[in-house]
Amino acid sequence: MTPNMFFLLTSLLFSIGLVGLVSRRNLFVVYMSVELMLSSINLLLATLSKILGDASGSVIALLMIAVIAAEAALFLAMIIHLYRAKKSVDSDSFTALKGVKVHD
Amino acid sequence: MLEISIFFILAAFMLGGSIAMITNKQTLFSAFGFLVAMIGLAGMFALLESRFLALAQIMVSVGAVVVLSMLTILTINAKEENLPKEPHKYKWIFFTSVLVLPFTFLLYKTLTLLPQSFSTMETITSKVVGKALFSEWVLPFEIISILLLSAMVGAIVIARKEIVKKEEHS
Amino acid sequence: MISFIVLLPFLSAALMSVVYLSNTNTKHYAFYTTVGIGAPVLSTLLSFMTGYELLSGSDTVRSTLFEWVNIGDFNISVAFMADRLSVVMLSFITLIGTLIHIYAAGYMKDDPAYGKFFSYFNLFMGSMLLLVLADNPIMMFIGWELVGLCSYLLIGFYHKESANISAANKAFILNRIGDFGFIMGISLLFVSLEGSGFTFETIETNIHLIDHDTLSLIGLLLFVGAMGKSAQIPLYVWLPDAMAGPTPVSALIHAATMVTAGVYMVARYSFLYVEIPDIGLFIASIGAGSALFAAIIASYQNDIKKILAYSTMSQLGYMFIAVGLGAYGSGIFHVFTHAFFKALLFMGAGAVIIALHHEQNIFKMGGLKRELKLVYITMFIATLAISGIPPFAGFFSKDAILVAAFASEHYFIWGVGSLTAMLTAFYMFRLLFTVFHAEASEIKKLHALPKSMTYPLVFLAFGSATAGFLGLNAAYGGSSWINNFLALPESELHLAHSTEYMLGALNVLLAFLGMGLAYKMFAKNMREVQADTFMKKLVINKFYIDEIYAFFALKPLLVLSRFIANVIDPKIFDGFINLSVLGYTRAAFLFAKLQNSKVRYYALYILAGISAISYYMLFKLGVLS
Amino acid sequence: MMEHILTYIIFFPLFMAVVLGVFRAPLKFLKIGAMFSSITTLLLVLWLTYNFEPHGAMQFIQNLPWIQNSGITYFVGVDYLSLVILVLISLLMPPLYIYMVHENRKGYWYNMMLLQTGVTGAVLSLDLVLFYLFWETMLLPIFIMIGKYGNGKYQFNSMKIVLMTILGSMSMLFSILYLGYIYFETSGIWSFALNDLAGLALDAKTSIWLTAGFLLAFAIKIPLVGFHTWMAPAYGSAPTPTVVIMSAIMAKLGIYGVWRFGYGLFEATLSYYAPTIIVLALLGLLYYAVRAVTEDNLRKMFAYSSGSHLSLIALGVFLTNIYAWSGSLYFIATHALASAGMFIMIGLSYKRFKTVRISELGGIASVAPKFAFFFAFFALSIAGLPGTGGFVAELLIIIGAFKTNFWIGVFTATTMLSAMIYIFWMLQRTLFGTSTKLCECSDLNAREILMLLPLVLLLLVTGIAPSLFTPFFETQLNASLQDVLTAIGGLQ
Amino acid sequence: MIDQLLLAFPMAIVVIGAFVLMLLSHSKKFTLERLNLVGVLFLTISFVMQYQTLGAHSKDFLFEDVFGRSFILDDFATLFDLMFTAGAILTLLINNDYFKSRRYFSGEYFALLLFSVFGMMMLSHAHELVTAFIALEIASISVYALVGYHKQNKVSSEAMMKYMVLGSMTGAFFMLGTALIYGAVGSTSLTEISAYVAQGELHNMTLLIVGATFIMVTILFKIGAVPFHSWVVDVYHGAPYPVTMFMASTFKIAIFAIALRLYIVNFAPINNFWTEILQVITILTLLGGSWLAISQNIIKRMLAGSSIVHSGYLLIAISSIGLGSELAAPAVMFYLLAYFLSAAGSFGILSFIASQTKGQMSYEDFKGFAERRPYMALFMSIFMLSLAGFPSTIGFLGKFYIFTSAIESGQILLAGLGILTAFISVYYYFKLIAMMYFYPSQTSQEKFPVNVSTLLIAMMAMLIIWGGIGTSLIPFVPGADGFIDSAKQAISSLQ
Repeated sequence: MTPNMFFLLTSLLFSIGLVGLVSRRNLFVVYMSVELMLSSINLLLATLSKILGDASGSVIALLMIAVIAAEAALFLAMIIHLYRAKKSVDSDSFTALKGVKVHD
Repeated sequence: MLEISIFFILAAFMLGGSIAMITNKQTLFSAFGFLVAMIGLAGMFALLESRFLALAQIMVSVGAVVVLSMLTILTINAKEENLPKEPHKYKWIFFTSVLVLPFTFLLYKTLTLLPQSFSTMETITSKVVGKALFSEWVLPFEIISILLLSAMVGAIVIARKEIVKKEEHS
Repeated sequence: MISFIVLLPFLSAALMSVVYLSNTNTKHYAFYTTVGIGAPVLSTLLSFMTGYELLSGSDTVRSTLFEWVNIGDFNISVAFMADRLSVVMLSFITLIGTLIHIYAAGYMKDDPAYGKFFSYFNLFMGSMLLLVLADNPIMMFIGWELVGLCSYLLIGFYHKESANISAANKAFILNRIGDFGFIMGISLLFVSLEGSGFTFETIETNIHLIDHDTLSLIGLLLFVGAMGKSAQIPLYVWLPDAMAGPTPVSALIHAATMVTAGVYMVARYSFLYVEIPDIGLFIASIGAGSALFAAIIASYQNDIKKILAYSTMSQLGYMFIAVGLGAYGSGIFHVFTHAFFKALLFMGAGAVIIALHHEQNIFKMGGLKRELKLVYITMFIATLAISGIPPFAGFFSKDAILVAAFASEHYFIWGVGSLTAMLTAFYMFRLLFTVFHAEASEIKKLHALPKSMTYPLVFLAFGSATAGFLGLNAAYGGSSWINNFLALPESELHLAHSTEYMLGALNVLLAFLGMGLAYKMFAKNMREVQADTFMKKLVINKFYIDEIYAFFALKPLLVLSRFIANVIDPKIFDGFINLSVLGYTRAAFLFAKLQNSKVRYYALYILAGISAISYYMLFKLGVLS
Repeated sequence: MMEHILTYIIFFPLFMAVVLGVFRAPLKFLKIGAMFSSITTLLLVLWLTYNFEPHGAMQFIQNLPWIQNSGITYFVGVDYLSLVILVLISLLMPPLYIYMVHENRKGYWYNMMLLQTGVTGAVLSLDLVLFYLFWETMLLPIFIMIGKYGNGKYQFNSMKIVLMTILGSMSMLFSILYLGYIYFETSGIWSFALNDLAGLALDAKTSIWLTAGFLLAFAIKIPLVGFHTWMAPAYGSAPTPTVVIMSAIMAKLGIYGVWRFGYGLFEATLSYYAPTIIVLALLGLLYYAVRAVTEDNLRKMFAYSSGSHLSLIALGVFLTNIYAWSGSLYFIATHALASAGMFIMIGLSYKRFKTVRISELGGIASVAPKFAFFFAFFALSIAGLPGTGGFVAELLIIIGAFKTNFWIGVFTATTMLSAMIYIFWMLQRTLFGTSTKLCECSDLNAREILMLLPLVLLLLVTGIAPSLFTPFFETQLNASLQDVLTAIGGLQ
Repeated sequence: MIDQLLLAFPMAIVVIGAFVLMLLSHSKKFTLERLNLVGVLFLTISFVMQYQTLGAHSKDFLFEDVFGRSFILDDFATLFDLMFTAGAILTLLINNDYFKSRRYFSGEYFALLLFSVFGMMMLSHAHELVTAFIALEIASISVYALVGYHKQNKVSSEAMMKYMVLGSMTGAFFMLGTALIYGAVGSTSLTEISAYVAQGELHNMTLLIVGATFIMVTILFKIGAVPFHSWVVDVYHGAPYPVTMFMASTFKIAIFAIALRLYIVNFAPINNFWTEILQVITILTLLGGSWLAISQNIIKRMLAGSSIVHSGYLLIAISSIGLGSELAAPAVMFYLLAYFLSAAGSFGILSFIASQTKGQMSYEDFKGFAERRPYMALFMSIFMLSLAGFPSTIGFLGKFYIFTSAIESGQILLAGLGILTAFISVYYYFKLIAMMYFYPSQTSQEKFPVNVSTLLIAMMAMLIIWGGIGTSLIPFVPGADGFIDSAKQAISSLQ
């Protein structure tokens, strides 16, 4: 068990989160992708904490969990609100903001 | 050796869960994937001997956040036809995966520059964490509360139903 | 004193124009007549006084008014100089000018814009006097230009007819083409002589400083100016059209002023032209060509004033033959005599026109011998003078020119000159016979002529008859007084008296030949020329020169102008700007199209950015290696 | 008084405008106030001219720190060059206000006052940033005047003139900043004062680029051929008072800029561009003239005419000899007077006949002789008739051109011809002949003659006795010419 | 202790204000107007107290014994705090009419706004990356909620969604960067990082550099640099006017607080590493911003597009800092101030107009505005001129400093491009002026309403002029020089 394995995992998880966020239209998946990205940073922080033998990393990760929770709250509230308004969780269905007339 | 096998199992679960999360059409299945990944993460924390963190992960992330998400999903109970039809989903996933590669590679390569051994320090216990939290991390800890508060206010404002129902332009 | 010769007409012009503009509706006939004629009369008196001063010995009379401009070596003063040449010019300009003024007072009596006319007239006189009396080329040029302007104003005097204005424009623009050459000549002269003063006197002193080639160029360019002003080929086309103005204007332009300015200018620069005989020859050839060409056209014209116009051009050709061959005295002499009879001819023609209620076609006149006796007699004298019948003025001056041509061994030019002399007699008598002798097709009631129109005729008839004696040369028992008085740098000509007599006789013979021809053809019955053959058609239509000019000069200009307006400006210059603007807005449009309102695309752009940055970092940090 | 006089001259109109605007003056007071400001300024300028030392360099200097951190100063002064334009501006304003007397739109008056301040400031400022400020500021009233009170496609044209001009001034701004920075680098302090920056030693390449920055601004303002497409539309659309200022003053500021800043800062480098500009100017001389021939809109025709003559002036500036220079300087003044008069006449003709199209006019001379006289007088002075100032100027430039090069001389001399053709043809079609449309109209009244008379008289005086004016600039002009020649000589 | 508390008080009062507003928001007695006044009251107290301490501090660590070195108090932060509080006060006061005209506003709005201000202030004071991140999150999350505040309007919700998705996405990079830096340095305190950077060499700082680059991604996103710009136009458009105004004028500045601190102080020895990236992004930002701005028809969107261009100008100066320009850092500060005034003013007018009328405001809606409301049109013109960088406005001086700093650092082409885009910006700003002045009005002139909003707008217009031409000749009113001095002082307090 070497740190590199953790690092690889972190990198992959973060990237998967990124991929999910960009490529999916379902807002729930987008939300979970964000959470996954943030969580993968937690993994990194914990690994670093372990490598450096310093508690700070863990503390930061702890704080991050709170941040994740805060974001989650707002995100979920938003999804509920959006679904209520439009009966859809498809991000592509929210395209009212158009300035120029783009010929489709 | 045991640690390594545990790691691989956990990693497999996490990766599988997260891939399932981003590929599944059904939201609930995605959420299950996410749940698996989160639990895996808690396991990883434990593996890294961050017990407090593992516990917090289980309690907050899994117990609160993920469950809350699933509850929301169930509450909304988006029907099949309300879910987005994503005809080019895999194309998109493939394309973005290619696009994300330099980043992944950079991140990984950079991280490998770190020391390749774990310190021999004792387990990061809640005591250590608590000490650190209330010594040098007291300011972030304090303002986290404000963050949570503002997020709460925001969430309430956004999610509550309005009494006034009148379409207005901004 | 001599400044007042110039200033008086200018001042009276200014005074009259202010009065005219402030009361356009009322007609102060007496005021305009007094002021308008008073100023030239005073000028005349002053110029005769100046002439007297010169006769009594002094070389030049000078007067400097004020410094005009002084920049670097360009020190020009508003200064006047009367030397012998200018005094000769002055004498007949003022005298004949005054007579024309008096004539005009009768001729223009009923015109509502009487004041305006006199204002222009005085301005014209003043400008011409400025031209003649200028002591430096710049002042001369100013006079030169103002003369052109006045001719414009006067030719276009009846401005309700658009054709008249076209004629005026044509006159002015062709003059301006000449001026274009003239100013180049002056500038080049100045630049070549920079630093050594710029009056005629200093130029004469320093002329040797300029190398021959430059001098030739200067001479040529100056002559381009003369071509325009004196209506020589190829810039003559304005002259016939200039007849659109009132007849006194034609008289003034053609007899005493304006057109002679070119000859005067060449004579003024005689010190320059004697250095460049090849340019002189060119001038003479142009003169000869113009003389013949105009005579041919004149023979086929119907309009009384146009015939006279072409005759002017023809006579000017003679003058240029003279000055071109270096016989400056003879040239100026012909200018002098020509002024009398040409003024007389025009004023007579004007009288006829007025009498016939503005009829100008000679073939619609006829039989006026009895009704307009005075006019007939005076015009007859003038015709004899212009045809070169001795002892009238034209004979001596024309003879002197032809003798000079013969003596300088340019026989071809001489031959052309002689031929033209015959043609001159022919077309002039054609006019005379048709107007006065031939049977009128219908009897008209004539308009009465005021006295102010007839008395000047008498005076001029006297001048036409006798002015030639001033320049009687040795062969005819005189002493070429005018040549000696002028004392211009003549080229030396030696010709035996017998040869001169032979030449003179030949001229007279040719003149009588032309006269006889005219008598035979036109004295009894009037036959308007029919354009039946190609050659006749060509001549009657003045060789289509106007049309050729229009096609090769005017048309391309308009086409080019429209081309710029419709193609170059909007398509190329604006086109370039519009294209860049279009390119930018197109880019903007495409970029804004990326903004398709879908959040995952936005995320994709961010991801692409991150990806690019990562890629860059990988290389930059050498992590890959 | 003495040391602040330039400040008063610059800011008095603006001050009046602000005072009138703040108190929301009624129209009558607004008119009186504007007139008062213009006359006061004129008196101040006359007093200044009276006290002006003809042989001295920069005078009435006022140099105050403004934005000290960047060394931007309020630095104004007047010398022969600025005096010419200063006098012109202050001279033109009262006639313009007389012209506008029945104008009831308040914006007109405010904008004209602002315009006067902008133009005056640009002429008098000796600090580059200050100059830039005024250079841009004078654009605003033009923008509003064309866009609000213009005619034709005025909104578009107004935008076009502003954008094209600002493109130029932006490039100039870049050069200004760069120069300022170089000064900072060499001396350690910031300064944008002209006399500080003039002494900078620049390497050739930098200097060439910086000069290009300035020249672009001036070329657009003049405008030289290729930079001119804003000109005719803007002139065509602008209301008369604006177009007078544009043609009489603003276009000249391009020339002024070349002189003051071009020769002031890059005397040697300018010779690098001289051949190009001379070719452009000669081209412009003919190009605009030919273009004007078939133009039907009088305003546009005289816009092109203006372009043609400004090309000539620009040509004179780039021919470094005293004749061409004096000619150009003289032409600045006389062309300003003539074109101001001409555009006022066009405005008056619009007021009377409701058209500026040549094809719709005709026979004015028969119905309104006074009008015709003034109209023809100004047209002929534009054409450079002897007796008017334009002739003197053209003559000097032609001589200067011949001094430089025979062929340049030949092309320059075509100005004798080019203007004639369109002007005389135009006169033929407007003043003369008969027109069925103009049955009756009033001739010029006393007020209108009063506003035109000063211009006429000045044109005559400048034409008849130029020696009254030449002493004001000859010495200094010669001195700066020598500087330039030395600098060019040093380059070779 | 007491004095330290006193120094922390300006920040505390803001968060206290937020609590109070939150509590009061459900009381029937408190109408929106009163809540607004309460918010302004708290902010004003904070503003006044900070103004007094301006110029007195450089590198003081507040409660060093408790907080460690994670809370810094220097003039730099104080100046930013002043701008935040001023921005918030202006937002609240100018939009007073707007709040009254829209019924969806409630007490929480003010609480969230104050939370957000608190987050920004924290951000400018943060001397530790995790604190900074959390502060950023506080500000962001409050603003997310504010953007979506008009819930009946689908564009508002949509804007919130976009902002939140993209904001969270890039926010993660901040934390990722922090983690990397933590891995390299072993601490997230800026003091430690500075020490690490100072003694290390470039080649063994890969981790730190990559981490800092990730942090930069977040910063670039928040300021709307291309290609992280795509949210700007939509979110500015979708958000209610007061929020747009707040974001454009205040939130954007807050990002520069942390960016400048990191860039000028902590990464100073290595900050030329990013020069090339920044230059490319600057070019893209300038061009892309102007492309976006010229293709818009709705004023709000145009201003959003142009705000991207303004970020581009700021980026020019930032990369100049990396190339060792002395002038660049004050230039950024000054430009921020200039932009703050101009943007707040223009959005203020928009919201003022919106409070009177309904509907989107496009260029066409401004036809005849000058006749209808001459004063408002005048002020709007001043704001537009300032944004366009017309001389005699503060915007000109801002550009002046930016471009000189670019020239100083040898980025001639970038300066040239900046000037070119400034030229293009003239088009879309002048187009608005043209619309206002060139067309006749359909309705008659309206009376100039004298109230807090309009007076403040007038004051800002005058401030812009005064900042552009004001001289130091008149005592007490320092004009342009005073602003620059403050900017320089703030920057010097960093070192």
